[in-house]
This record gives sequence, structure tokens and C-alpha cells, in this order.
Amino acid sequence: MEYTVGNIAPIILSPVIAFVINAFFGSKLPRKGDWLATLSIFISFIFSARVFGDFVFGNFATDYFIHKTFTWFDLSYGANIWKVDMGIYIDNMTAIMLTMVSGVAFLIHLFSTWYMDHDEKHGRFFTFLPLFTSAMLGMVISDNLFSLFCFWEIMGFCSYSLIGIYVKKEKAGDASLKAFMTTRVGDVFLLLGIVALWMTLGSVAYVDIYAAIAEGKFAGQTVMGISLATFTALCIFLGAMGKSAQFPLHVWLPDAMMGPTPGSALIHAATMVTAGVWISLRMYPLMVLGDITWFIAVIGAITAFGAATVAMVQTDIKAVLAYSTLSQLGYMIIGVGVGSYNAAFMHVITHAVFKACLFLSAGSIIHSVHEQEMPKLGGLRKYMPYTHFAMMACTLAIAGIPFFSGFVSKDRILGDALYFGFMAGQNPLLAIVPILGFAGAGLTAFYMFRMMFLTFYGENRMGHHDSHGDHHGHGDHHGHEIHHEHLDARQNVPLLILSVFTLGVWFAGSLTGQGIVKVFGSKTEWFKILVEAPKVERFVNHPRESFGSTDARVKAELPKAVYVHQTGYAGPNPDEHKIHSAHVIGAILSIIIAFTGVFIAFLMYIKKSINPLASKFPGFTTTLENKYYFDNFYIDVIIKKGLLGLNRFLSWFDMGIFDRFAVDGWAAVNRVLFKASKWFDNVVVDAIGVDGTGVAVNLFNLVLRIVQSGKIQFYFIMLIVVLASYIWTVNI
Amino acid sequence: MNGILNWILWLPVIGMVGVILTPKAKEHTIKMVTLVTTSITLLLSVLLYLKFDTTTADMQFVTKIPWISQFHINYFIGIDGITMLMAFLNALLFFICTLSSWTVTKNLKAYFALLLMLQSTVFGVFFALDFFLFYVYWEVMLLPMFFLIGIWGGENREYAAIKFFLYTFFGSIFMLVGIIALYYASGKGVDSFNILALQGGKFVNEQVVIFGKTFSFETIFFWFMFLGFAIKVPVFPFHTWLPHAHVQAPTAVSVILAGVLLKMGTYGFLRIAFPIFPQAAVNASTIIAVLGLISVIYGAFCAMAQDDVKKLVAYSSVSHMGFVMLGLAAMTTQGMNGAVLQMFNHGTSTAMMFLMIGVLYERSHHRWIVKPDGSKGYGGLATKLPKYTTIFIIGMFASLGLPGLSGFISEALIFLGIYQKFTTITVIAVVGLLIGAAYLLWMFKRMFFGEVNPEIEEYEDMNAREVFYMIPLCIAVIVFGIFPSPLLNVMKASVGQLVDLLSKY
Amino acid sequence: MMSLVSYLIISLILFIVGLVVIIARKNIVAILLGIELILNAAALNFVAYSRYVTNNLDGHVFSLFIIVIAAAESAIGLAIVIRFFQIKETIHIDEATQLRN
Amino acid sequence: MFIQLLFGLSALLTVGCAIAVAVTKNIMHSCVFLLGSLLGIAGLYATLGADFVAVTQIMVYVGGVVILMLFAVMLTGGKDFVSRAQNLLGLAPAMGNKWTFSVGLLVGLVVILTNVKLIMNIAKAYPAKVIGNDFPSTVSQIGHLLVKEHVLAFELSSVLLLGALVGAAIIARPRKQG
Repeated sequence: MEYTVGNIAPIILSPVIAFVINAFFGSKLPRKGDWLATLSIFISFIFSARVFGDFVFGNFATDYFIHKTFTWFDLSYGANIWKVDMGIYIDNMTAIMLTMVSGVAFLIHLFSTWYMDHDEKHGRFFTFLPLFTSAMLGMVISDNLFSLFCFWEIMGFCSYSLIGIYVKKEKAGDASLKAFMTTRVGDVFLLLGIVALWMTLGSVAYVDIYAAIAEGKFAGQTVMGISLATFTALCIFLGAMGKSAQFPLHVWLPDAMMGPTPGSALIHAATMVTAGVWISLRMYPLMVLGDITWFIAVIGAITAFGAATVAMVQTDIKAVLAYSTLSQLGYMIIGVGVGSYNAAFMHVITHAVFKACLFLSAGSIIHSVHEQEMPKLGGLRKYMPYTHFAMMACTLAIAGIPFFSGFVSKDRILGDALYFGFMAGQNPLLAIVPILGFAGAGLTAFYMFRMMFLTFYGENRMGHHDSHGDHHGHGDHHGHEIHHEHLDARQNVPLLILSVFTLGVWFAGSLTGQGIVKVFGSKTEWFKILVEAPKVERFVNHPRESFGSTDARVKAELPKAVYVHQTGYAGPNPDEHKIHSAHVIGAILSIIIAFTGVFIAFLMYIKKSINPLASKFPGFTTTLENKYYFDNFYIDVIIKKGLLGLNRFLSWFDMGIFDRFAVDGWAAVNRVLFKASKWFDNVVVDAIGVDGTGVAVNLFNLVLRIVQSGKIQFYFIMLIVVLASYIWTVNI
Repeated sequence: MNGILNWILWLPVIGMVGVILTPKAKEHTIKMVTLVTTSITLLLSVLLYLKFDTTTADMQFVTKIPWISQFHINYFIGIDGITMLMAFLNALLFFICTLSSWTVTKNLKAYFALLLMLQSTVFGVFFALDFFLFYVYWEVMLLPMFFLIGIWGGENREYAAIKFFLYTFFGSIFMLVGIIALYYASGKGVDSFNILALQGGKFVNEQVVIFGKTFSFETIFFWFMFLGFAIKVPVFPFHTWLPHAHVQAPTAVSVILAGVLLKMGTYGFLRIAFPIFPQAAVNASTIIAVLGLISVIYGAFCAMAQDDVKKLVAYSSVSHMGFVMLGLAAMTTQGMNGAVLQMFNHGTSTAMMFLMIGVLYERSHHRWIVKPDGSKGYGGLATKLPKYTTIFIIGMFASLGLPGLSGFISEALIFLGIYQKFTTITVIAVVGLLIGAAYLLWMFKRMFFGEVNPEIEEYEDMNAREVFYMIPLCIAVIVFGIFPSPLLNVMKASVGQLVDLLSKY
Repeated sequence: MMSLVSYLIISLILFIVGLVVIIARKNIVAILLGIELILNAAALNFVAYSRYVTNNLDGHVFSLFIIVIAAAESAIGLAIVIRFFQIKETIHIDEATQLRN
Repeated sequence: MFIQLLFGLSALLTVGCAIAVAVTKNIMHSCVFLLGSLLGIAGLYATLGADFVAVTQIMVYVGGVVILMLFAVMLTGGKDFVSRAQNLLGLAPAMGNKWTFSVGLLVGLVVILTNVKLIMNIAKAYPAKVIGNDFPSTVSQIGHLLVKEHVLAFELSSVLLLGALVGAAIIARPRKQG
């Protein structure tokens, strides 16, 4: 059970080594080092699986954790001691997250060796992807907010580089700049929160924050009038909103699709965007203390519903998936907000799996058909059976169809949201959270199946100018002739593996996920019993172990997770039966809504009995199409007019006025003085010169002209005469 | 081994003499002589670093020789933690600048002679512990800078050179008044010019009468010293000389100007203004913090609106030095250490930015991101110059403050330092950090992304020499970003001592 | 019989003669001769003083230096004269009037 | 007794030759007369007990400088060796035109007046007294003085001489078109 540097470091370091090697010698390696990147991810997957094995199969109690630190640097001198410690903090959540991240990353690496095959940015892509994965793993495993922030920003940098990898495209530049800046807005507030926490509590390690909450150290502290807990919780959540693209800061995610698809699969679907949810989960006790959970829930609800509405009208396959990621993230944030800690985390995992799979299958479509616009696709079912199978599985999962993982996690969130909105005695306005949640679920089902029907079913609109209707294989239409997809190890295998994990049974141990039809018996509700909101009182004065030390206790005596029928609801007052009834109603409602969504999509796109949305309410669809005008509002109004205007004014002020008057002004003053003195000098001197001594001057000139005879001897004489006269006068 | 400081101080002068002696025609030997001198100085400074004992806070490698004995002025030099970093940075930057000015053509001999003279005077300012010696070096340093900008500069270089000279000179006059006042106030005794002896708040309750009104000695002369150093830093109201000087200065000179010369201002605060007038410093800390904050925000906003790359980076230096001032004003362990670390990190990262602009300037001979007539100056550089882009990215993200690179550690420390005392300032300064990222990345986008601009068609990528002199900076930026302890261990003793001194008031 | 004053008189005469030579003679070399005379007059004074007034030998040292300087000066003077002669073909003093007002 | 004789002879020699220098028409003769006058001065030094200085005078001045003068005269052509101009009194034709001689005398008169005034004061301050005729050798003392108190002057004079040497050589070097 000992976790020395030896078996934890490879998880983060092996991808970093791959990054370094690819960065410097990438072009020289065969296939530009993509096998090296995939291998390094596989190594970190192995090690994280080992951790996963220890924790999950040894099913430790939710509050068992391993916390080892080392000193990064210390500034202590004389009396005041001040050190910055770094370390690892592993508990059940970390173990699950590590495995998920490295597993999904490995499959995506495998897929992208196929996808990026003859793309000229192949080398660069395989340099940044491992760096990103190591940053994500580092963030997951780090024990304090400061090192989390460091990895957080490195992830931001990798996403910046991957979005902007096709430097030729101007739009890629805009997209990467927008992505980095919007996330930077969030990160800056996160840093502020970390600084505030650090300087009041003395350390930002999770253990210390939980202990401080338990001991009530936050009581009196205020920051600029706001209570410390609320201030820091809000700052940290702002950071999370930036990174997880929640409502006000969501504009960057859809544009992030400029990057290569597997890149956005890993970063903008599976891992990075969930970092915001991760930090909210870790800091959940602080959020509760600062009582901003209602705010989180509302933001989540708005994002979930808003993104779903926009997704309905998108034509580009990747855009649909981007908006669906936005809305699923909204659901996770709702989960955190309403207090269903366990379901939120489960949704993170399930979403990562099926969204990665969706993106990869979209990638395989785009790569083989070189076309992203859905209206130009269609009827690919015959050509790409494996991709179709994987995509269908994931769509079923995301739409919330029973027996699938999406249903399990989303339904629990919606159930808790229902309880939170109506039964938990919150103020009535918060009821919109479940309403928007359920509405969003319906829309999700609708737009996901719309995408499926448009791409895979109906007639193939590929050779649209193909006059004689039905396509006949490799007809005369030129360009993108579709070849039948054979079972390519690197293209389809990752998809199929991922689609296998979209089944609900993995996570809930019961077919429907509600414990109604138990598959492997009740004890296998493993996910629910392992992951719980951190109980802060356990962390009071918990001794710190340095990296060298090993845990004395034998594996058997470690605190085990005992299966008790918990609701997984960490909300303020868990009255059992109310939650249970909320869950049952929630489950029924979400099933009904999911199927209606699918049915409408079916009618609209297969049967074509209802004509598509655009005709019904055109005004509304156009607003949806340009994303509620958020983008141009941000760009044109805030950035262009506000910021740049202000800057141009300031720089004009700085150079034009301040520099000219305050500084060069002195020079001007001198010039004036100089002129005045010159004028004074000429006037006064000339006046005297002219009237009084005119004649004397002429005489003087005459004498001077003679004296200047040029004869050396004459000068000598003058010298002697002057000397003599001097001696006479001084009378030595 | 005690004489190593003298060697570092006087080796550049020997080099200069060597350069002057080589005939004008043999340009290659001139360059070689300068290169050899600067590389030996670099080796010596590395040796100095290895021999530096990080436990004690007092001066090391001290040399004290009576110079003008009537006034008890002696040639008194020595270093402690803070100066150790600056000495190493100085040696490193000059070594790199010699390599980067390989393509200078206009009367080469004078250029390299002045460069070496500048190096020795900068070493002098950092090592001098005697006020007189400090002031002499402070003034002499202006001379080579004036000529380097005035002769090898850009279009209206005379204006910039004169403005630079007069502005700094104006400040140093006030400093001279301060020095003389201290000389008399300490009773013209043996140690009246020795900076170390004057430290420790000896003049807390002195009074001084000026034009009939009595002032507290410390406050008045703190503000005199403040003015002298603030102009050099540059702090907000006194910063307008920097953009002019940077835009007109040749690449190597503006690297040195940004890399080392700005740090003399803050070094002045750390060595002279704060320890000698601790009471006044503590009283003035709020004002300094506010000024620092304005520099940060103002610098960042102005940088955002610039169309000239060099002016943009110049304003970014104003913003970064504003952070250093904030760190100094905080007077806490984290704040001070952060400030000194930021001095070093800003030195390396801005040097990289200026060198990269220089490399580009050598190819394009103009510095416009967006030309005055609105057309794009550059565009699509990333596709044409891949090596250049990667190094540019490292430099840019270092000065942006991306964790994992050196810029972040110091900025984080400064934020930690100033939080307790100036909470509102921290919140606003965070915006500066944000805008800092904005203008750099926006510039990066406008220059590097998009279709290849026809103008930059025939630029060729960086040659071996240019890559060679960028490597040390890249390594420094990355290595000190991941483990900053080699830098922090050196400075924490002396900074800690200063913080203890200031905490007593 | 030989007192300080007698030496002073001799050096005065020498000085006067040197003076007259410089002023009256038209040949530059003659002027140099005049200068030599004046210098020797001064040197003589020094030695006389060191003999009659101070009893250390500073006067001697100083006169030695006068000799040294005179030698150097005459060398340069003559070089200029030769150069002048090469340019102007004559060494008549009145030719050298470029510095006229 | 021998001292008086030596003093009288050398004084006579010095003054006589000096006047001859001023008066002789031929420049060569004036150089030679200068030689004589310098020899006289060396003798005077001897009477003053300055043996080392006397010897140096002979060696450097007489041997070196005057010969240099002669060379210079020879080098600068011969046509105006002999000055033909007559002066006011027809006394000293070598004096250039008639005006310069009178001006020269006038200036000489002025200088005599001032110096006589000076010498009168000195005469009062230092009455004539016989210093006894012990003439210790001054060489070793001068040597010590040169390298102790006056070392700076000593070093500088060496630099001066070097400078003069090089300067003279360069100035007098015949130019390409010369």
C-alpha cells in the first residue's frame, strides 16, 4: 500500500518525458513520436489503474486518504517560517478520476495516431497532448490549491496551443485567444481566492482547509466587507466557471472546435472542462460554508438549458457536440449546486466516457468523409457500421435512455434537483433549477437524435448533385467517395471500448441504475459508497506524511467503506423518504421526457411529418443560431469599444498629453526662459552698446585690428609690456 | 578568493581597453575580445554564485580600500543575496547582448567599448557599498547609455537619448542632495559615506529646517531618494522616458535597459531608501503601493493600445516593474522575496522578448504590428519561422506569468505578500495580470496567426547563433519556473533581514 | 666681491639681450637663440639663489629641468622651422602671419 | 682669488658673447657666439659651486642644442644668412629694418627699469656676504633629490623628452610632396 515517489511519479512524469522528447526530437522520431506519446499515456494508465485497484477494489471508506508532501521552496529566515509544500492527495475520488482520465486519454491518443496520420501538424499535436494529459493528472492528484492552479494554467496553455495548432487559419488564432482569455478571467479570480485563503489560513492544502472549516477559523474573517468563506468560495467558483465554460464565460468552448477533433475530444469534452467541476467538488465544504450553492445550481441550470436550446439549431456536427458538452457540464454544476455530490462526480465520469466517444466518432466521420456539415451528410449507416454502433450507444447514454450510464448519473442529479427545488424548503424561486434541468434533458434527447438521424439515417446527401437519386456506391460523383469502413484497430477499437463503458451497469450495479433490477447484487453499488462529500471534522490535526514515509497499517485494517443504503445526498437535511420519493418521480419524468425528445426528432427528421424548427419560429431560431448574440456582445461591446477604447484613450493621454506637458513641458519652459534671456541680453546690451559707446567701439575695433598684426614678435612685446605693467602695479 | 568581486568589476574595463587598442579594421577581433571578456565575467559570476554562502545575511566578498581619505570615502564593495542575483543576471545579459549585436555595422569599435564600459558601471552600481562610489557609478552609467542610444538608435534617437539622460540626471540630483545630507547628518565621521553604517534607522528623530520650515529628516530625504529611484524604476508618473528610450535604442541596448537598468531603481530602494529611512518607508508604503498599482494597470492598458511591438513590451516592463514596487511596498517576507525574484524573472523574460523583437527587426527593419496606414505589419509568422515562434512563445508566456515558467512564482509571491496589508489593491492588481495576458496574446495573434503576409515571404528562420544565445534564457526561464529554490535560497537571508528591520517600525 | 646681486645683474643682462634678439632679429633660428638665452638667465638665477639663499640643492635640480625643457623645446622649434622652410622656402619671421586678425 | 678671476672671466665671456649674438649679421656667427655665452654661464655655475649643473650645461647645451641650431641653420638654406638691412643708427645692421631695433631697445629699457626695481629690494634683503669657498660635491645630493622629492618631475621630463623626440621626428619628416 506504500505510495512512494516511485509509483506515483510515473503517472505525471511519463507523459511529461514524452512531451520533452517530442518537443526536441519529435521530427526525428519515426511517425514523429506519436507512438511514444501513446506509450507514455499507457504507462500512466497502468499506474493509475494500480491505484484504482488498491482504492476501489479494496473499497476504502470515503474519508480514507493518503496525503504526502514535500517542500517546493521555503522563504523562512530567522523568526518567521514560511514554506510552500507540494504533494499528493489520493482518495477514492482521485483514484477513479485518475483512471478515467488516463484511460480516456490513452484511447484518444490511439485514435489520433490514425486521425492525425498525414496532417502536417502531426508532430506538434503529439507534443502538446501528453503535456496536457500530465497537467490534468497532476491537477487531479495535487494536494493543494496552489499546485492545482499551476497545473490548471498549464492545461489552459495546452488548450490554447491545441486550438491554435492550425496557425494558417485566422479564426484558429481568434478562437485560441478567446479560449485562453476567457479561462484566464476565471483563473485570475481563482488565484485571488487562493491568495485570500492562503494568507488567512496559512496554507491552501485541502487537509488544512477542511480542518479550518471544521474548527470554524472562517468565522470572523471578512474580505472587503464580504465574509471570507463567501468571497473565496465565489472566487473559486468563478475560476471553475471559466474553465468549465459555465454561463457567462461559456463563449470560448464552441469556438474551441477549431482545433483537431481528437484534441477537442480529450480537452474540450472529457477532461479539462471537468476541471472546474473537480475543484467545486473538492471545495464543496467551502461552498456550503459560503452558502453560494444556490448560485451554483442556478448557473448550472441556465447553462444546461441555454446550451441545449442553441444545440438544437447547429448544423456542424462538432458544434452540436460542443453545445451538448456545455449543457452536460451545466448538469454537473447543477449536481454540485443541489448537493448531489456523488451523482455529480459520477456524471463527470460517465460524461467523459460517452462524450469522448461521441467526439471520436465524429472525428472518424470527418476524417473519412471530410465533411462536417450535417445537411451534407446522411445515410452513413451502411458505410460506417462500427462508428455508427459506437455513436448510437453514446447518443443513447447522453439522451438519458434507461440502462445507460447517462441515465444513471443524470437521473440522480435531476432527482436531487427535484428534491432541492421543491421539497428542501429552499426559496421557491429555486424551483427553476429542476424545471430547466428536465427541459434541458428533453432537448438533449431531441438534438442528439436529430444529429444521429441527419448523419446516419435518411438518404445520403453526400453527392448532392448526384442526379439519379439513389447512390450506387462509387458512382461518378467525384471527390469524397465513401469507402466502406473496415475494422481499423486505431480508428474503431477505441470507439468500441468507450461505447462498452456507456452501459449503466458499470456504475450503478443495477440495470436501471435505480436499484430496481439488481444485476450483481446490492453490494456492487460501489460508486455510491466510495464517493461522498468530504466530512471536514475527520481532517482536524491530521499528521502530514513526507514522501518517504509508508503507511504502517496493513491493508486489511484500513477503514473500509460499509454499504449502507445512502442517498448519496450530502445536502443540508437528508430526510430519507422525501429524497427517495423525489428520485422515483425524477426517474419516471426523465424517462418520459427522453422518449418524447427522441420521438419528436424521429418525426421531424425521418418521417419529416413536422417540418423542421426554422420554419415554425424563424426569429427564435436565428437568435439561437448566433448563440444569443453573446459572442458579438462580448467581443464588440466589452472588448472592442470598452477595453480598447479605454486603452487607446490612456495611451493617447500618456503620450499625447502627459508626456508632452508634464515632461517635455519642462523643456518648453526652458526654451521660453532661454528665449527670454536671449531677448533680454540682446535688447539691454545692444541698447547700451548703440547709443553710449558707439564711437568707443569703433575706436576699439581700430586698435584691435592693428594689434592683430599677426607678427609673433609684436605679440611678444605686448606680453612683456603687460608683464612689466603688472609688476609695477603689484609692486612686489 | 576575496578579490573575485574586483575581478568581475574591472574585467569589463580591461576588455574595453582591449577593444580600444584593437585597430578599427579588425572587426572580428573586436567582437571576439568583447565576447571573451563577457564570457569570462559570466564564468566568474557563476563561480561567485557557487561560492556564495546562503546562510548569513551580511555582506560577502567585501573589499574596502581608502580612496579619498579626507572625506572618509573608500572604495568599498561587497555583495549579499539581492546583489548576487543581479550580478549574475547582468553578466548573463551582457554575454547574450554581445552575441546579439554581432550584426551591428556602424562604428563597431566604439559600440563594443561603450557596451563593456556600461557593463562595468552597472556592476559598480550593484556592488558599491560606499555612497560616493555608488553615486559615481550611478552617473557614469548614464554616459555609455546616452551614446549607445544616441548614435546607434532608431529615427529620432537624439530626442530619446537626451530625454533619458536628463530625466535620470534630474532624479539623481535629488539623490545627491540626500547623500550629502546624510554625510552631514552622520557627523562627517569615519562611516558617513558607508551605506551599511547608515542603515538601521539612525535618523528617525532628526529634524531639518528648510526655508524656515522644520521637517522630519527622514521623511524629506526619503522622498528625495524616492524621486531619484522612482524615475529609474520607472514608477507611474515618471515612466514616459521608457517607451521613447526603448523604441529608439538598438536591440542589445534595450535588452540591457530593460533587463538590468530598471532593476537599479528597485535595488536602490532595497539597499538605500528602505533600510536608511525605515520609519519614512513604512509611512510611505501605502503611497508606494498605490503608485505601483497604477503603474501595473496604466502600463497594461497603454500596452494594449500600442501598434509598435517594442513600445508594447516597454509598457509591459512598466507594468511588471509596478508589480515589483507593489512587492516592495508590502514589506512582508513573501512580498519582498517576490519583488526581488520578479526583478530577476522580469530581467530574463523581457530580455527574451526584446531579443526576439531584435531578431525580427533585423529581418523586417520595422516594428509595426499594424502599420500606421492600417495594413498588417506582420502576419503568418508562425508558418514561416517555426523555430522563432517556439522561442517567442516561451518568452511571451514567461512574461505573461504562466505557472511552470519563472514569471508566475514571483507574481504569486507578490500577491501573497500584498494581500494582508492592501486587500483592495490585490483585487485590482489581479486585473493587471489579466490585461497583461490580453495584450501579449493579442499581439501574438496579430503577428503570428493567419495567412502568410507577402512582406514576410523572404524572412529565413533563426540561424544557429541566434538560437545559441536564446538557449540560456529559455533554460533559465523554465528551470527557475519549476524549482525556484536556487534563486530563493540565495536571497532569503538578506531579504529576511530587511523585513525584520522594517517590521520594527 | 661675488655677491648674489652680481649674479642677478648678469642674468638680467642676459635676459635683456635675449629679449632684444627675439624682438629684433628677423630670422626664426635667431629667435630660438634668444629663447635659449632667456632660459639660461633664469637657470643662472636659480643656481645663484640656491647658493646664496637656500642651502638645499633644489635650485640645481630646477635648473637641470630647465636645461631638459630647453633641449626639448629647441628640438621641436627647429623641426617646425625646417618644416616651415620646406613649405615657405624662407624662414623670415614676417612670412608667418596666417594668424592675422 | 682664483674664484674671483674665474667669475670675472666667465661673466665677461657670457655678456660679451650674448651681445655679439644680438649684433652679428651672419646667423652662423651668432650661433657660435651663443656657444661662447653658454660656456661662460657654465663657468659661472662653477663659481657658484654647482659642479654637476655646469657639466650638464656643457654637455647638453653646448654640445647638443647649439650644434642642433647650426644644423638647422644649414638645413634652412643660405640666402638670408647675412641680413642686409641697415638700422637706425647703422650700428647693428642685423637688426632687420630700422624700426624693430628701436622698438627692441625701448622694450629692453622698460624691462631694465622693472628689474632694477626688483633687484633693489632683493639687494636690501640679502646683503652681500662672502660664503666661504668650500665647494662640496653636489652630485650625490642632486641624485637623491631627483629620485625622492622630484621623482614626478623626473618621470614627466622623461615622457616630455620622448614626446619631443617623436614629435620633432614626425614634424621634420619630409612629406611626400615636400
